[in-house]
Amino acid sequence: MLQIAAFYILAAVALISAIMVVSAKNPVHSVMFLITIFVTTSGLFVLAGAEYLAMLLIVVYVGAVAVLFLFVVMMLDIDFVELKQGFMRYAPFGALVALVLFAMFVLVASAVVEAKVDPHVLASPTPALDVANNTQAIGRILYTDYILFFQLAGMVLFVAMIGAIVLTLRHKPYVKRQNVGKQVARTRKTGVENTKPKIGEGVSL
Amino acid sequence: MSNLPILSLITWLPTIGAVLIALVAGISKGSSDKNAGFARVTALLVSLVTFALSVKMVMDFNTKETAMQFVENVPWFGVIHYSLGVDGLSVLLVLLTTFLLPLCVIASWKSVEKRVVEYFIAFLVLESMMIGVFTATDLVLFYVLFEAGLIPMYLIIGIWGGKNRFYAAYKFFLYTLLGSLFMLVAVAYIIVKTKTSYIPDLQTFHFDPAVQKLLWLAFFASFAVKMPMWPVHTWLPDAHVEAPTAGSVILAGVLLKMGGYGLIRFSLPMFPDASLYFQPLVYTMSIIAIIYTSLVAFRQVDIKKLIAYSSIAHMGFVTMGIFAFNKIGLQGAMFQMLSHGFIASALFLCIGVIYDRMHTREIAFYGGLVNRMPIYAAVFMLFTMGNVGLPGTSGFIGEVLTMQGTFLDNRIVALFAASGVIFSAAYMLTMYRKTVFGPITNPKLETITDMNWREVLVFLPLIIGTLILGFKPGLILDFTDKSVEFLSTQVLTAIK
Amino acid sequence: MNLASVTHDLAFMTPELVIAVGAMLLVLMGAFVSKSAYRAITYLSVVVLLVAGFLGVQHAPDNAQVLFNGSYVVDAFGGFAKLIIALTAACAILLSADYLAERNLEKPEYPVLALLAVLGMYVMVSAHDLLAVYMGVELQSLALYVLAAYARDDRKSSEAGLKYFVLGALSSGILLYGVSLIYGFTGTINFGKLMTIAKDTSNVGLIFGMVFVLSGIAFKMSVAPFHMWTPDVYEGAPTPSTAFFATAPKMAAAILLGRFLFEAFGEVVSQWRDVVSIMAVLSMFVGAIFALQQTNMKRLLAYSSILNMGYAMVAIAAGPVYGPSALLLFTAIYAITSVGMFGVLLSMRDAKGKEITKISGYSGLSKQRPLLSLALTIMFFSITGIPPLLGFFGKFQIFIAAVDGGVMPLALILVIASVISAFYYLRVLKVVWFDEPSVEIVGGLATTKVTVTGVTLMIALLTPFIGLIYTASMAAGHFFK
Amino acid sequence: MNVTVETLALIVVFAPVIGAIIAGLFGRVLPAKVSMTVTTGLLMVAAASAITIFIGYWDKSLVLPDEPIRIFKWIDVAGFTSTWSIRLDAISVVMMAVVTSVSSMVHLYSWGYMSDDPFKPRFFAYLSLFTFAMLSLVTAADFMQLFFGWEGVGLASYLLIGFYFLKRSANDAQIKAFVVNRVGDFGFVLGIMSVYFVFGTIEFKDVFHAIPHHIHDTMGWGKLQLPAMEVIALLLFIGAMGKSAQFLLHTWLPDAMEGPTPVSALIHAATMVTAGVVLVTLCSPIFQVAPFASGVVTLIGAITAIFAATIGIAQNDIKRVIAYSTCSQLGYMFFAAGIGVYQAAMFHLFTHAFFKAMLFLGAGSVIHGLHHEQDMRKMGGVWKPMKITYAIMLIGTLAITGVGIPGTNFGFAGFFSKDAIIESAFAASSEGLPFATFAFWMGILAAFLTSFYSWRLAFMTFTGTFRGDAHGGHHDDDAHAHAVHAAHVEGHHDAHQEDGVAPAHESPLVMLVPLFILAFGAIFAGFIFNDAFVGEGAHDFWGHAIYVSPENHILHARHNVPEWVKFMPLTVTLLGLLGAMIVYLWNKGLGEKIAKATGPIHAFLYNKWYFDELYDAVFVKGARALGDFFWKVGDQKLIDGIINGIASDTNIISKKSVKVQSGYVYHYAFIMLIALVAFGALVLLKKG
Amino acid sequence: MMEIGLTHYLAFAAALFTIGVFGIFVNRKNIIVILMSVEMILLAVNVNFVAFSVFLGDLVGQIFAMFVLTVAAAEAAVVLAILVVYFRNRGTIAVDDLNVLKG
Repeated sequence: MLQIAAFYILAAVALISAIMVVSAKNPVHSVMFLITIFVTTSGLFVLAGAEYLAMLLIVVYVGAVAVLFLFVVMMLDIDFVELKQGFMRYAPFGALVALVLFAMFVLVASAVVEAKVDPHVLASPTPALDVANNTQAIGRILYTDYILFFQLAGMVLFVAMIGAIVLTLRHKPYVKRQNVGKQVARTRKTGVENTKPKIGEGVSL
Repeated sequence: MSNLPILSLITWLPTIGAVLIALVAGISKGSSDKNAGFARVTALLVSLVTFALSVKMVMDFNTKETAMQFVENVPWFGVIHYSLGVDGLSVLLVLLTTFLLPLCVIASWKSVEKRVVEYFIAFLVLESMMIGVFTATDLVLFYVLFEAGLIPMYLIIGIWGGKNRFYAAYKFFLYTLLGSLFMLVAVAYIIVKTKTSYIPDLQTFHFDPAVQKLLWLAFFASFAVKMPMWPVHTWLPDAHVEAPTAGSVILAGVLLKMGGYGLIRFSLPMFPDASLYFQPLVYTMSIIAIIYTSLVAFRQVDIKKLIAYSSIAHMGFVTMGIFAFNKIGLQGAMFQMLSHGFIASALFLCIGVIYDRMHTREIAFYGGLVNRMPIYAAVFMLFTMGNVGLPGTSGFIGEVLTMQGTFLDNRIVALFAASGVIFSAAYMLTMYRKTVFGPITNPKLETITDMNWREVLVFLPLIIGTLILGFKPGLILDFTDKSVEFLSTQVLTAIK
Repeated sequence: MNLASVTHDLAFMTPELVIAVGAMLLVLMGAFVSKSAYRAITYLSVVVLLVAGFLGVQHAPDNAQVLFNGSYVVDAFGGFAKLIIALTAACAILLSADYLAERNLEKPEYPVLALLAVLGMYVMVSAHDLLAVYMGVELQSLALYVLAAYARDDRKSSEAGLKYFVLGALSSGILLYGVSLIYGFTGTINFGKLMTIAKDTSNVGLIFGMVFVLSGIAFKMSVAPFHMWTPDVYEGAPTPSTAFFATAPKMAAAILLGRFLFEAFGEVVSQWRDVVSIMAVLSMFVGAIFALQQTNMKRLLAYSSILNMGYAMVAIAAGPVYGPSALLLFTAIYAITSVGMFGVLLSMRDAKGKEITKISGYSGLSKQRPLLSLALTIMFFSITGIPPLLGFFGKFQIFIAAVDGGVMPLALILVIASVISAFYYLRVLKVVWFDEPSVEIVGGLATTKVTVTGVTLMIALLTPFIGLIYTASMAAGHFFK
Repeated sequence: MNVTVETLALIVVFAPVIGAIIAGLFGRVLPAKVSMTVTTGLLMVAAASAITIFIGYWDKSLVLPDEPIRIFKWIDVAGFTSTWSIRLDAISVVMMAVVTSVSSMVHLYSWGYMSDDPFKPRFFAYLSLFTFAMLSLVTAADFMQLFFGWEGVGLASYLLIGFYFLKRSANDAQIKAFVVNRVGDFGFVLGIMSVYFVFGTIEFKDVFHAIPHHIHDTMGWGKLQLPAMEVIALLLFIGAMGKSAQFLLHTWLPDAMEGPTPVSALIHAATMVTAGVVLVTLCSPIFQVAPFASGVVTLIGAITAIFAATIGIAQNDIKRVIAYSTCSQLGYMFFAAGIGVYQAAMFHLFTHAFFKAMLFLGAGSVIHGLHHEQDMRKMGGVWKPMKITYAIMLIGTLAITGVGIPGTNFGFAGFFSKDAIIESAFAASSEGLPFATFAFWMGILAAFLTSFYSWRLAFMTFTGTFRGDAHGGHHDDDAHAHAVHAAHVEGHHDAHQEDGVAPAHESPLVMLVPLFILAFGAIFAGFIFNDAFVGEGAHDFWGHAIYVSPENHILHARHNVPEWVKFMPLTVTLLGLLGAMIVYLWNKGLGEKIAKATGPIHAFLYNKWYFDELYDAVFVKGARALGDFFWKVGDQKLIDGIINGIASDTNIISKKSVKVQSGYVYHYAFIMLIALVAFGALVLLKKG
Repeated sequence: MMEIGLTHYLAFAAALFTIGVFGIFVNRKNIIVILMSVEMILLAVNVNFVAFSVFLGDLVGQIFAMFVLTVAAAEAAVVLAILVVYFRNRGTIAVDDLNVLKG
């Protein structure tokens, strides 16, 4: 019973927050509501018994992604724009399409009851709780059966890293940076130069 | 010598010549005049050698044989082979092509001034494609070359054409492309069904009659556009008007023949039932072509357009003869194609002669040319009469045989077609009168000069050809005889 | 799964390893060697790709090898695609060198990102379960997003990147949703298992999920109606990036879609043929019709891309028996031609070195740069499908497949689309050959010349030897009986 | 003599063409005299050979070979075979003699007539070419070769009518001649095809032999089946109508007078226009089994005879009068053929060739003498300076009007042949042949009119006082000679200017000699050959060449017609003479008065029954309008309109639909989503 | 049915997904909200995966979800970098201004 109540409360909060994300005027608020969704969904995961993912959700999404969003929102210093006319014009039709989509999803989801899955098909059946808990079970297969994807995930992050750097890193020409090598390599010869400028000519630096 | 792949040689020699010109012109950054001279001479030599080779091939050709001769066969990809061969239906069309090309080169000697190198490259490449169409004995190879000719022709019309050349080039290209693509679908179907693309094998394959109809239509779409038949003919006048003289010669002399050749080579033997089924359609279109375009030709103010429309009418006789399904009709169609290759080419060259001098093709501009150009007037008269179908010229034999062939099959159609003899006389002679006879009224014509030796040289073989074929049609008919007989019996047995 | 089997499996993945390791080494090289190393890195990445492409073919076993618990498959089908992907990607990278250098964008990250994208594509073409599909697609896409926005001081470039991302992420979401449904309704994400399940049970969730996945991949392939990003991104992205987008990723996505539909749902063709056919028709329509209005060469080529992917969809609609080889042959030829066309595009520079993207800027090209215009002409005729150029054979094979696979109506629509598209290709050629020059065109740089020449010669001269490619594609396309 | 008839025949046929080739190809480089000598000489040789054959055949000293002389194979496709041959039979022998002798005379005459022309070699080449074509026509052994000659003479006629190429009217006339002839050819070609269709061959001999097997054949299309023989005969007759300028297809002949006068004499009087008669005669085996078609021939022939004669009386152009006369005489020949007396038709053809050629050449002499004046209203009193010509013309007039004494063998050539026809017509009408009675009465009426207009011509031209102006006489009608002539005229002729006497001069000897020779023919041809052609010797003479069905005895029956019938032609001829004398000799100006009094009728006749106007309105304008319609509406509006319309519609669709690509991310996303929903719905619905 | 079943989770995910999608195409304010919508979509997918995984008794779903999570994080990094670049160029991140490229 508690389970049921928890589910409905969490789900409701998550969905309301979702709507708020979309409709909030202030993007900062949107981010906050987004965090709410993550947290509540995390709760739902726990409810379902996927505690490792629940944890991961908090860590990755709330800890990294949402903060990143917040950071960018703050950095870009965006005006809070009002909802434009267009919204109201397209919203009804958009809502209709969304509703149809939702209805189809639900229709399909309801068919899941009839779907019978042959247990032999399963690639990585969940081990019994006494053998390994959720985290352990995932750990066992993640680095063995799914090693390829683990590596690929690394490559994805690698791309993200390079991408983010290449897009945002700027070598500003006027900023003086310390160049250790250059400093160490400096000798007397290169350090001092004697010139004898004639009158009125000056020295070029 | 018998191992010499003579057909490949004839087919690809022009391309090799084109590559040679391209390389030399590309390497030498020298004066463009020098390159132009080199291009002209090379093009002439190459086309002459090709002609000589094809003459040799024709000499060696065995007219008693129905099978393909000089066969070459190399696997290409999948079931498709690079296979060449000629029989009575194609051997003379090859000769016609190689015969016309040197004339085109000479005719373009001075009249093409810009981008000379490219011009001759385009022409030689085009020659290869055209010869290839007639020598290919593989359906896909045929298609490839059939359509490949579009590229050089598009450029020839587009670059060296007249004022409205873009429209004409587009129209030419898109019309023909649409037609050919339908054919390509059919080709694909045939290959899928038969697992072969060797034409002689395909001709013995029997398709389901219902399927035949669709395939026939697809092939017909392509050939009808190429012929061109009414109502898909409107690209031709535009293309002719805009094309340079030699382009028109090739267009009328060879390219149009591809359609007729295709009908004879593919539509009839491969889809005999459908051919029979669609016979009324073809008849109708042919008759409309003959009468309608003749009447339209009657009203033209541009000489080239007039001749272009007249070409359509003459091709109407070809289609009609082909679909008479008897030997006389088919022989007539073959003859008409070759004869039209001579006469129409010559007429376009005639127009080229005065166009080079005056740069206009308005009939109204001219008048009284005979006063200044008696030789020209005589030559022009000969081909005018050839086009009218006067006995003694080759034009007559084709017309009368196609009509006779049709008459045996269908009296009414022949009746309508025969009216074409009246119309063609009316519009050709009126045009001739307006341009050649009468006093010179346009002061610009006062100083026009008669044909020079180079131009006479171009016409001489055409004159001889037209007359000799008019008196000895057997020269052609003997070549086509066996193949046509084979074809007509094959078709007739298939229908029955 | 033990270490031994991992080693065994990895042996088949040499090409992927070469790329991954190569990319990482080149990043290091870029970080520690001076800026002048950019060119060296570019050329090295080309070498890496060529090696990977060669190995991709070399290591393609006669019988398909399924690796990593069925997640990954190495076979001739993929091997063929990998070769073409590597080749065209190498060309695209080569094309970028001078262009980026001229605009002060010569950072070693560019070739590295391209390499990583190619790695993603390799995963895509070899994917044998949906997780591999997702990871491959994401690896590729992420790199491409960055490449689109690569000219970071260019407003259009960043807009392109952003648009590409937003829509790409949406499509990823769609794809993922589909994957989750498939997974939930069958309990597996493996293609092999899916095939047996799909054959036996016809499950709403499964088919629904399949359509979602199909739509997600269609987006990557820029098939209508999921094509909307294509013209905008093509136009906005730096031209070398566009060249890259238009070639290898298209091939990879097409092959992926083919594999997904043929291998996982090959037994239930009727379930997806309608959708694929509609997509094909829409793509052909959009590619042919929308392109008529374009004045920008890059946008034109974008629509051309959509059109050609529509043709590829016809090959897919032909079904698993007849489609694969046609798909391979067609997309391969398309990719090669496409990279050549972009080579020409990158050669179009005015006296100040500014690139010319307007079609009107091409006027009189033939007078100024006859060879370049000849190359462009050959490529355009090839992509129109005019024999004897290479493009014809791809199209011809699609016709064959369409007839064999019983989707004749699509072939007829293809005919009409071809004619309409011929119109706009000819329009460009008209400008090139028939118009008078308006601006001085100085032509290309060394790397573009190499690429353009190579591709042109290939298109023009490969015809007598088409049998080689044809046989290869036929052999590679026979992975499914 | 060792020379065989074959050799002679070869000489006859090919001598002219050699001349034509030499003069045609080298005329520009050789001196004009060389071309003229060569062509004329060769024709003389041909004429001599032809006459040798003719005389030999006539006096039976020479046997004609049964088989045609085969020269080379022309067309040979599946039994559609035509071999170039020289067929030797009565018809061809007669025709060869007529053609070569008239032609050689005309060649000779042209030395004088064309002396001022700068293009003499061309003229002679054309003449010889024509002769060759005509000979190949009359000696053809099959329909195709016949058609070759048929078209060949058409070509030569075309070239010669337009010989004065600077003259617009000549150019129009040549086209008219060719095109109208083509209308006839349209029928002829179809006729040949029908022959092949029915008989499977186009060789005369084989066809005629096979006729008994095919009498009841039918041909046609679908349900519409007609008797084959009738169809063939009618179609061939259409061809004959065109060439022989019969009613409905006659309009070209008067216009053809634009050509130089020798041409009119040769082509448009003596030879080419008779080709139709030759054709019908040659095909007598077919016509004899095609009664309906023969009836049509009779009808058309009779109508032509009277129709052309009525027009003839109202014309003022001297050549046109003779042209209509020709037309009318051809009508006689046709109705003779129609009622089955082919012999009489051929006879009239034969005699007509002489006197009509002579009339034309005489008229040419007058025209030449008057510096190319052709309007009779501007002539008069020409007899004084041109006495020889006057005499010749009188002989011609007597010959054409058929003066002779019935019941005896005295008369001019026309007397024998024309009376034979008219009597046959009467005999045929009593046999009940269709239209024979009509033909008879029309023949009588036409004879009256012939006499009237012939004498009118003679009186208007030669008697009275000169009505033309001294200098204005020569006019632009001879365009070549125009410039050349100017000096000529000024230099020579002002001298003999007298009041009321034409400023003319007698023609040179080279023009008169042919006239004498022809006059001889005009006087004696009928007398000499009457027996052989239509008399008791006819059967032997014609042999197999003319087939007459066993029931047909008209040729004999004509001897038994009532006396009044025999005298009728002479009577009306004399009446005509009387009428002409009243109007043109004794009452000067009566002609104009009558013309005024009968206003509309005269206008109707003068304007040739308005046929030109009618044809122009219907066919020429019709073709133009139709051509314009097809071109501007069919091609440009409809076909190109549809195509350009598709192109522009595509463009419009493109313009509209490209707006979808709005650049807004949310639009793109939305479209993706709609597509997704649609695809989802599709599969869901399919699942049910 | 008082038990919380698979369908509940699926319905929740579907709703979340729909809202995310709705957020993308009705949003006219700024691009960041669109990006957040994308994150919501991915979260919805993850809910699906986890739910299926748990109810099937199969770990693949959770593994998948984990990778989705990882990729989502990487994507976020990249896209925010692009967004920053874009903002530097344009000075705005309004969705309506993102339409220089069109046609």
